[in-house]
Amino acid sequence: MKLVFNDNTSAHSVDLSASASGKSYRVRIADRTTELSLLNAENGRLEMLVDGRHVSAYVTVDGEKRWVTVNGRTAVLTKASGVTHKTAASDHPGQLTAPMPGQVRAVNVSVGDMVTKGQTLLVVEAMKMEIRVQAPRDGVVKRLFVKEGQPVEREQVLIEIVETSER
Amino acid sequence: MKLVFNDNTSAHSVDLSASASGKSYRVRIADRTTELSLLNAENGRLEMLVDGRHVSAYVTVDGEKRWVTVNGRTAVLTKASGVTHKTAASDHPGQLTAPMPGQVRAVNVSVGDMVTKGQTLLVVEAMKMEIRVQAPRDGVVKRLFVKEGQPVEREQVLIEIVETSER
Amino acid sequence: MFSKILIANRGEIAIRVMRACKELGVKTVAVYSEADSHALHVQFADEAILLGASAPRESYLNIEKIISAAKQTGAEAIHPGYGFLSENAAFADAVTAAGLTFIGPSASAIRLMGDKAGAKAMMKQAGVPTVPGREALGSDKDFKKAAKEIGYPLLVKAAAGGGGKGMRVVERESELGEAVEGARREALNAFGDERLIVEKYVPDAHHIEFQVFGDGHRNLVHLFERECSVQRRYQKIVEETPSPLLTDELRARMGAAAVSVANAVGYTNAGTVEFIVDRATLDYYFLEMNTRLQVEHPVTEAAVGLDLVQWQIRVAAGEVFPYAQADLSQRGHAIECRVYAEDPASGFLPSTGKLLQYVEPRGPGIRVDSGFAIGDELTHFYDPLLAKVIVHAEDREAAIQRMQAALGGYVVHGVVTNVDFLQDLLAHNDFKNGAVATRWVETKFSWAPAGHAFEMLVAAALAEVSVSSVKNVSSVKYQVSGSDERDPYSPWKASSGFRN
Amino acid sequence: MFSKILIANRGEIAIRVMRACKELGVKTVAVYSEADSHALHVQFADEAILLGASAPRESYLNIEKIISAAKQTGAEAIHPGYGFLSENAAFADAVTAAGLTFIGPSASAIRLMGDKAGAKAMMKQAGVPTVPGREALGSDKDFKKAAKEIGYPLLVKAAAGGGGKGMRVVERESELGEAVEGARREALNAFGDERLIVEKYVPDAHHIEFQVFGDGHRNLVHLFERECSVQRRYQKIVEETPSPLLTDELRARMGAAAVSVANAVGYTNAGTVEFIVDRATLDYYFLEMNTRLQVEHPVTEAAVGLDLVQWQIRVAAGEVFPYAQADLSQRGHAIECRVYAEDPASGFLPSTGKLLQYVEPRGPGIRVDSGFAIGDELTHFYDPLLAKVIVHAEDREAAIQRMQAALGGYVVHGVVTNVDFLQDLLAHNDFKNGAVATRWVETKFSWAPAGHAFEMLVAAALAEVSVSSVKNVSSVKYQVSGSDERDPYSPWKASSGFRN
Repeated sequence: MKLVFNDNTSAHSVDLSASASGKSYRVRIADRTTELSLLNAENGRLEMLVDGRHVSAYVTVDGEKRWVTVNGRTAVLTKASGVTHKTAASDHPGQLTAPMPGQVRAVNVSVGDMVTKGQTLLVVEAMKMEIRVQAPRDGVVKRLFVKEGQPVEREQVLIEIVETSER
Repeated sequence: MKLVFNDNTSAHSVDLSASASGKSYRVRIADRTTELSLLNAENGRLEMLVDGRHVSAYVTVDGEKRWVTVNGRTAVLTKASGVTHKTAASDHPGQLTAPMPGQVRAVNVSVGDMVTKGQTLLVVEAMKMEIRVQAPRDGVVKRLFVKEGQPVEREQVLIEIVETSER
Repeated sequence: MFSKILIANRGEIAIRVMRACKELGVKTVAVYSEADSHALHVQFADEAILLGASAPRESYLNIEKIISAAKQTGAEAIHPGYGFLSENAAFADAVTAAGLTFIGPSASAIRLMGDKAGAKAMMKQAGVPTVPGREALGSDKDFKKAAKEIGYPLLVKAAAGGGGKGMRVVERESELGEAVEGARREALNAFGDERLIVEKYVPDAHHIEFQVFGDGHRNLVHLFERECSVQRRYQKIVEETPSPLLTDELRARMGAAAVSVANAVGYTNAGTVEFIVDRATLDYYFLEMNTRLQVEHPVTEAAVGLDLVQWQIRVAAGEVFPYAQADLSQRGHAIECRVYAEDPASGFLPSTGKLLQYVEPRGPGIRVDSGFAIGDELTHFYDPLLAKVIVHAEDREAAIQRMQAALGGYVVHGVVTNVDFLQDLLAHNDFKNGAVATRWVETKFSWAPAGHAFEMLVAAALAEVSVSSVKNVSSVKYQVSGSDERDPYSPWKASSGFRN
Repeated sequence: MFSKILIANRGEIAIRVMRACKELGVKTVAVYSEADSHALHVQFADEAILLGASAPRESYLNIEKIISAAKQTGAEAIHPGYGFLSENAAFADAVTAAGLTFIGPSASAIRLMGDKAGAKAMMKQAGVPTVPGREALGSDKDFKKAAKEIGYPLLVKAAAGGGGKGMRVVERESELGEAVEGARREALNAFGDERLIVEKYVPDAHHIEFQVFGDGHRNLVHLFERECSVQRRYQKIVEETPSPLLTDELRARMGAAAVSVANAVGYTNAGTVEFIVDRATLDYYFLEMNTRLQVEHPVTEAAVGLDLVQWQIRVAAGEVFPYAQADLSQRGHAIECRVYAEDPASGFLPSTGKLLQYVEPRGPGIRVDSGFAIGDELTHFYDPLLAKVIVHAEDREAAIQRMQAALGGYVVHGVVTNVDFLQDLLAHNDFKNGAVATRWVETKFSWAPAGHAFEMLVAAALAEVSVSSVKNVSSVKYQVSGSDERDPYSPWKASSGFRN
């Protein structure tokens, strides 16, 4: 799962994936790759083990903004809007893929539905976390490749959204 | 809406209804009848105006138990289980009625469904409050009298639950 | 003692006063504007009265409505807090005229001290040092003579002035002529009034104020000083006591001067005498007197061991203040940081918005006076003060460490605050050394937010895969749309979590 | 100073110690049992090590595992808190043998004071008053002689005794024979040992203890007293300082006696010398010395103005304690109430369960030391202490008012607490008059919970129509089922709000 966050000065690319053991995450930011576990997350507070150190963080999702507090310092990051969960391998820009191996927990739309940008289309559960697959733009559901309960592989295509005119 | 709460020593009957103006509630407990408004309710805290006085209360629903704190004092009340929202007027003990005028917001079951005691069958919205109509016992949905979005009158029969053998 | 008090204020100070009332067994009446319908100070009170629209003049500055609220609820006294009507003599008069007690000094004391030039002249008369200066100067010769008497460096400024317009620092006589000419031109442009005054310029000025307290029985003492030199845009952001600058001898002299100032106007209740102290010479000059409770009163409470607000109420009710000067002393060290909803990286511009996450620090020796909770909206109508963090510890070093730990535990999302700025300020060597003068923030402390840490990006990324576990504004439960904003007591305004 | 400290405890005291470390710039290591995987003290630490199963002997009492955790994390010192291993000399020895520093007194001081009979004999030797008594009595004549020497009323009790078994109060000589016979019979039945001792009986006994503090440089002072007479089941529930019973003269004498006691064993670090004081005569008797930090240490911190835990760490690191006895004084009045998860209406039986709602009081002069948060489970494995509320105010009356306001703002749902009980206790005239002796709760304070108020029924009824707005346990978000309880760091344990 590739994400880009902007602060005041520059864009930062974050690559988050499940580790081989399936018990933790691997995160790559610039040249630094780190193993981490999420110990607990509730009420906007995340407890993580980052390289074995205990880190508490507060994160608030506010539209595209991310208010983040770590070690008593607060930053406002902006999630870059281009980075929905589409695979680089896919030639179809409207095809959305699974960011990590998991299971489809919910399918909120049917083929032919009109969807709006940001709308949650499917929910994939991975590592007991919920990933909301959201529409990257306004459009129509052209094809659905998965159904509820189905296990999915990383980068497996889940759904295809096309512009209204393409239908 | 008639409710009974038990404390350690005795049972207390509470009759709660919308006031004529529709802007507040009327509550009758023993001989005392009071007008009250609910100003705010969040995170387990209720702000009320009772006879014009401002009262803050914390209420936690814990199964049939109600943990209630008012003015720094805490009591544990038990909601008597006999008092589901069935009308006294109804001869059918399995017929559940609307406790106050409102609108059906959700119907969670279909005719023929097996239901268990305490399961939420329908949700009625009244005065912007949500009332969960729950199964008074295990059984089967025999009839459904309302559908989602439908306005209902006070004491209107909503659903009928029968014992499994009656089906 | 009163049986019921109306608090004519909002936010943290309204709640502070109500806590004092609760401990004294006094019922409380809150007043509020439409913007504050769900504010904590309204929930905290025994009764609450809506004053009117959100603009202060329709609500918190509306004397008539406030007095009518007091009459309606049977309140016997009014506590004005700070700001709003707290230094308004007409308000104090109106409260008294309505047969109620104003919890503060007499209207005449407020009036006398409210005339800043008159107060300065009066204090000079009474033998209290004031900043040397000359008015009504015409010719170049007048200026030169005055300058010689006062001594360099000096300040040439517009008599009608304010905000730094028409103000010149003059280091030596050779610069005087040009400075006067320039200042005169600027003064004329800015105020349509070319009159100038010349004043001694204190380059490394500390702002040190003394808390005074009097009852209605001729007892009047000072409760020691507060060092308030850490300022931005001429507003205090960090206050402490004892001052790292004062010696015991100077403290005693300035304390006695503060009592003289208060005595000169027959002062009762809590007040503050502000001085400028020249760091180089330790000369001090009367600046003005604030005839009300101060934002920074908690550091005095911590160090002196008295509850100032309870005593305000008690002496207003006629009680005797039982401590003589010799009974009073400072213990340990107390610091207050004002947490503002403002952006230090953008000229301290106020930041508005909704509090999406809000966690206050806790721990031994940490006090947080605040008036807001998660979900509250910070609007442009009112002061951007979010909270005050006050610590008390054995000595200054321990107090700074404690404040650092406290600020590090403060979490505010939804509005930008100065919390990170304050942490860096407290860590600065100049602050550690007590060497901060009033212009230090503007002239010596160039601050920029630290870049985000690696862990921040990690946390932001993890939030994407655990969306429902983090605060997500769109699912905040208590947001009610379509409610009737005008009637806070409408049940339609009540929470409806099921909309989630 | 140490760079890293392991805290061998849990709950509020672990967090209290970690706060002190944070302010001193020392890293912290938490240890925890399986039941405490998500406990606040684990979240609060820089690192955390799982010790083992929930039973204390598998975790918080397991010396080997704790020392191995310290070695593994590179901690240089261990703070034992109170309870668990804090007064275990073998633990102190093991810590030292491992090359680490034990934050507390020497193992030998712990050992000497741990032998209660030996300590009493030693203190008698050192000239400190102890409760007069006689042992090794055989014939009726022996008893009569001993009784005459001690004076009536007296206590006949089993030498092997404890828990009130085989104990008789004898008011006059005529009752002695029968009492000895009965006590002997009961002692034999209960302990298989018919030996008896005779002791002076103090009918109206106050429990008054003195905090002592020593460094490794022969400085040893007392930090005044704590009055701890409000007890239930021989455990303190309310503590305060100053004691309403002591005169300045008696305080000075008892303080000096406490210092003698500590000096007799070469005491260093924080310790407490407990005395019984006869209210009628003001005679005092050494009871025992607790060789550790006390639960009620915050009242001393408030009144004396020192951070005891920081000083524990500092003197353990070799620093000099810089205050002589004459430098120290008490200011104002401090009270602590222990909030227990227990039911005062059912013989103070511990109450277990999950914290469904939890709101702590706040305000000037109010400190809450706690170790739990909403969602935490209170189990039968550990002490039912939920939190301590400490207030500090100008005088005793103001402190009581402040404590009443604080307790009135405490909300705990999910487990029954003693908060209502404490409020009624503080409102009792005997408490107001400082006339509470150690058996007062059992013998004079008959408490029953007040009937529920009208508003409580109203609130419970309203909750039915706004279900989703109130706390509903079945929808608590962080309940995760099917998780792997053994590995708290498993991501499968992480929150999954979407199950809701």
